[in-house]
Amino acid sequence: MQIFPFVVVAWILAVGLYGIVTSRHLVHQIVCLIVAQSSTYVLLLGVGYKTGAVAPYFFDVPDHTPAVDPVVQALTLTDVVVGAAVTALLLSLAVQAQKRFGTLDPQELVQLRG
Amino acid sequence: MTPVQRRWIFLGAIAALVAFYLWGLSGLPGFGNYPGPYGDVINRVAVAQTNATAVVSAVNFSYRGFDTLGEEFILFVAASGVSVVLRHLRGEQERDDASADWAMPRATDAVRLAALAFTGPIVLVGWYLAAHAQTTPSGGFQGGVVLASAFVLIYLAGEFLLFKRISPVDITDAVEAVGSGGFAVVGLAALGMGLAYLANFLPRGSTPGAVSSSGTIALISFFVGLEVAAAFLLIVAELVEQTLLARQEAR
Amino acid sequence: MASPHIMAVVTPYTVPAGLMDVLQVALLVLVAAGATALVLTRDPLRQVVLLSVYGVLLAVLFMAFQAPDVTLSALTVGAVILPALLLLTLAKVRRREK
Amino acid sequence: MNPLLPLATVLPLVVAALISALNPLLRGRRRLLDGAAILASAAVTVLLVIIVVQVAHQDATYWFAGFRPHHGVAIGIDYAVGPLNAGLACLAAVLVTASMIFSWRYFEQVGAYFHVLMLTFLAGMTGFCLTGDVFDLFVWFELMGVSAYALTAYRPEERGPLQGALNFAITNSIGAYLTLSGIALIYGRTGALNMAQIGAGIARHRPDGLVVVAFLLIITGLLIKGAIVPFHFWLADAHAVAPTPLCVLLSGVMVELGLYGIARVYWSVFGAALGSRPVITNAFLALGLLTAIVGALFCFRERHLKRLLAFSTISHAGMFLTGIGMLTPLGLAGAAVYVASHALVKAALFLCTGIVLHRLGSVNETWLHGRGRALRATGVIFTLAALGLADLPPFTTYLGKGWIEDTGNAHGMVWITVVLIFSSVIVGGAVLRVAGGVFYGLGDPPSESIQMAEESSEETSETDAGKQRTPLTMIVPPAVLVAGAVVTGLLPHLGPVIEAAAVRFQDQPGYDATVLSGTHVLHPAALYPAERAGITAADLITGLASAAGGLLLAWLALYWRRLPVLRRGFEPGTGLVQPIRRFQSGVVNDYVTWIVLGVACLGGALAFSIR
Repeated sequence: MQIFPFVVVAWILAVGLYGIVTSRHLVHQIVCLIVAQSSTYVLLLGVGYKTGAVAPYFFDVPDHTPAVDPVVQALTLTDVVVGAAVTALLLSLAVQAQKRFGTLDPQELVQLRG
Repeated sequence: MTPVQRRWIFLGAIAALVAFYLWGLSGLPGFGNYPGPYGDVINRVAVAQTNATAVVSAVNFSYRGFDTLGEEFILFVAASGVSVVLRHLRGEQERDDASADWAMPRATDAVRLAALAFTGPIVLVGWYLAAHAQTTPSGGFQGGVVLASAFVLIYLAGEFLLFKRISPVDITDAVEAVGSGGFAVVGLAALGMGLAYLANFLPRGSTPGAVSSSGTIALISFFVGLEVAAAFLLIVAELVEQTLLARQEAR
Repeated sequence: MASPHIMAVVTPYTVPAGLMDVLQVALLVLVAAGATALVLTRDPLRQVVLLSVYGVLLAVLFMAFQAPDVTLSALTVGAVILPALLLLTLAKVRRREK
Repeated sequence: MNPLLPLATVLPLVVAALISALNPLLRGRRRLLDGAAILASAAVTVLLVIIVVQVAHQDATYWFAGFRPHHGVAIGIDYAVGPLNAGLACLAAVLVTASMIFSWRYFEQVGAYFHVLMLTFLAGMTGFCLTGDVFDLFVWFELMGVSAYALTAYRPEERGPLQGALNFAITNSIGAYLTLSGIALIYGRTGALNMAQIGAGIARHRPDGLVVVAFLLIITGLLIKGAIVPFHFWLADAHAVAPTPLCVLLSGVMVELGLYGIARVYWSVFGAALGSRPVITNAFLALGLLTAIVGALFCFRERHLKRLLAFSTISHAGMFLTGIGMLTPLGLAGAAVYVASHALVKAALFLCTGIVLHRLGSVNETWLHGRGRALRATGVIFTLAALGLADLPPFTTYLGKGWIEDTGNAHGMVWITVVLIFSSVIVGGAVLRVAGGVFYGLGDPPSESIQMAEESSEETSETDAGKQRTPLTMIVPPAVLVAGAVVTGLLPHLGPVIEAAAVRFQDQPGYDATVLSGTHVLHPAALYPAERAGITAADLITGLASAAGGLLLAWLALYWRRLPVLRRGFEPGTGLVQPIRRFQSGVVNDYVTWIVLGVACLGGALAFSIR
């Protein structure tokens, strides 16, 4: 149990990157990017977890109850928003790409080569 | 590279990368053993310092409020970016497309009724969440997203014209700017009083956990809620825009 | 602030440690499987449905990690907003693909 | 605490929000809109100049919301400002101002989005430069990134910008997530996000796997932003198609900000733990020199002006990384001066290209051959800037490169000088060839190949009206920037001041003391003995040699048809670079593969030597 959550983190990242590299459809590729990013959520919350501790809300528990790390939760919230923002922008680019290129296969979205 | 070459190069590289990553991850103290000190110090002092019982909100809107400011502007920029990218689609004639059948059939009356029936309660929930950042698990961000999804429901219900009337782009734009700009200005107000940027200059109330407690935390949460709801609404509206035009013509 | 000795009587509801472990492991396995399935699904429309499921799985996992705030965000963003945006995109894209 | 520090980031954000909120009222009042945006960026420039002067002798720290650290534990976010990072932020503000003036009434048909995005871009850059917190660094990195993606796709009705923006956004997002993974790792060990506090936390032990992996993951995102081979592919795709004012910022500062991030993360966080091991220097030098050579070769064979300049930026990014990778004060000082002077001349080159595009409607060198004769002033400025790029004294570029070479020579690495001069000659030759061919009609008109003809038809004009003349607002900014590249070299005591700043930047205990306990170290101890930073004969000679080599190469490139011996070597597309050309495939899947491969190789190298 000590390392298992982090193995899952590495797995999610690897799977997401695999999807991006092998993708033949831009929308699929964007979803894979979301997957790769979700590994950071699990990692952040994983490192801040404390066994047996409560959530960091002191509304109905005494003030000094051991609680898990609130900072990583705040960071994850920021991360979620950033991910949603980037995804929205990428999706709008995909809509335009479909219109201008007539395809969403990244291998055919090629305009200029070195 | 051909897809096959790429796949093999990638598989070799990712195996090495995962091994390397795991080497790093194995150096962590182990799941469930967060070592501190950051989170522990915050948990100890946050309630007394801010009168907010939801420590995550205190971190988001006070201790690390500056991060959240950047985050709100990322969302703001993304909404502007979506408008930039999609604006050329607007006005371009797509009459021939309007007749083609595509993946969003007209909703049945039952779906429309259900969706509309849910809209009211969802707006209420969104408002509740945005107003309780400082007490329970909630906050401007979650509330804003829920509010935006209420409008998406209106769209699902097929009430496009209503959707359009509720979210004319100009007004939503302005609301979004007020949300993100308001956040930045709350920080400036502190600066104007000779305090540090984003310092909590409002009275924090006497009871931790009351809706009126925690000073600027609640205020910032409100602005974040505005910004988030408007930004997602704008993004959805930009994506829907064309659909609206197509449907109107079909009627 | 309520005085500590009164508050101490209220014991917060906690899941027994062993059960929590099992729950977390199960959820982690489900999330890993969900991510894999999501990537291996090549049809974007099916992916949207799966993404919604994945969003819910992540949200439940975050619940088990004692992060209710993130749970709410993961639910609203991962299971509602992102799938909605994807659906709208696909609606536009597919229309032209025909 | 100095209230100017947060304003450098917040002011552009507030103005951006204000413009956006008043958008309906501003419609049809372009002058007001342009004026507000220019004023805001100029104000930020002035602000940052004041800050640079204030921190010249003593670093400043700003704690947001007033949460100061207690007993070495930071609970808030800080700005840690010294002369180098404030200077870089100032450079960004200068370039934003110049591009804003250049684009005065530039994009006629659209609303305020351009101004809003430029201002948020500026805010992201200043935040990235000034912050002393690793997660805050990530946030501003992303704000900068998202603004740049959106601006790249500013003309979404064309294919190039879409493809460029997509490749840019996908590769850089992956980089950002890898960086964030590294941040999470190091947080899991130290429970800190403040750079000084993390550094103090990991300095006590030998570096283990976690520290090495976190370091590499964090700098991966920055290497991608910094366009270091093999993470550089996105850059040419994006720069070639972005609107000219944005190209100025992407090439002039954003790439360099990525490299600054590496320097910051190394010296404020990981330096003490990793120590100055040969493997770190070697890895940086290998990446830097490879990038310098690859960028130069690609640059020379390019006929698309913006792509040519983009590849020259890659080559220079490699030279900057070489300077940073030496890990000496003189190397860092050289890189800093080189970055500043390169930014000024590169911005001028891009702006002149923008004028060419505005007047002649093309950026294809073959098509443009001899057609720029009428643009006299533009031609003069372009040529001067090209000479500056070729490191001709008195352009300050020669000083920056000279110092990097000096420190290399002092450590027995003469081959660094050889590689740097080689890259400079090729890049300078390419840009001077353009200057001679386009603006003076020198050389034989090149034959039109089919591919080139296709490319020239792709680029359509960015501007709408008034193509018959060059407005003053377009020609003045590049002229001022080129003059600036000379003037900066004439500043008194430039060498000692910059080197002192570099020593302070590298003094990690001093940085920790300033940030965590608010005490100031007046005489920081240098990691390496300070070398004499000044104008030496060697600097002048290598600078002159590079420029002379560049001129000779340009002459050869223009007149090669008369020299039968050279006929094969210079034909575009058949030269040396043909085999490596297919790496730049334009397919984002490939680019991501190279990123993963690059990280794996670097990781392997670090793992086996630091273990």
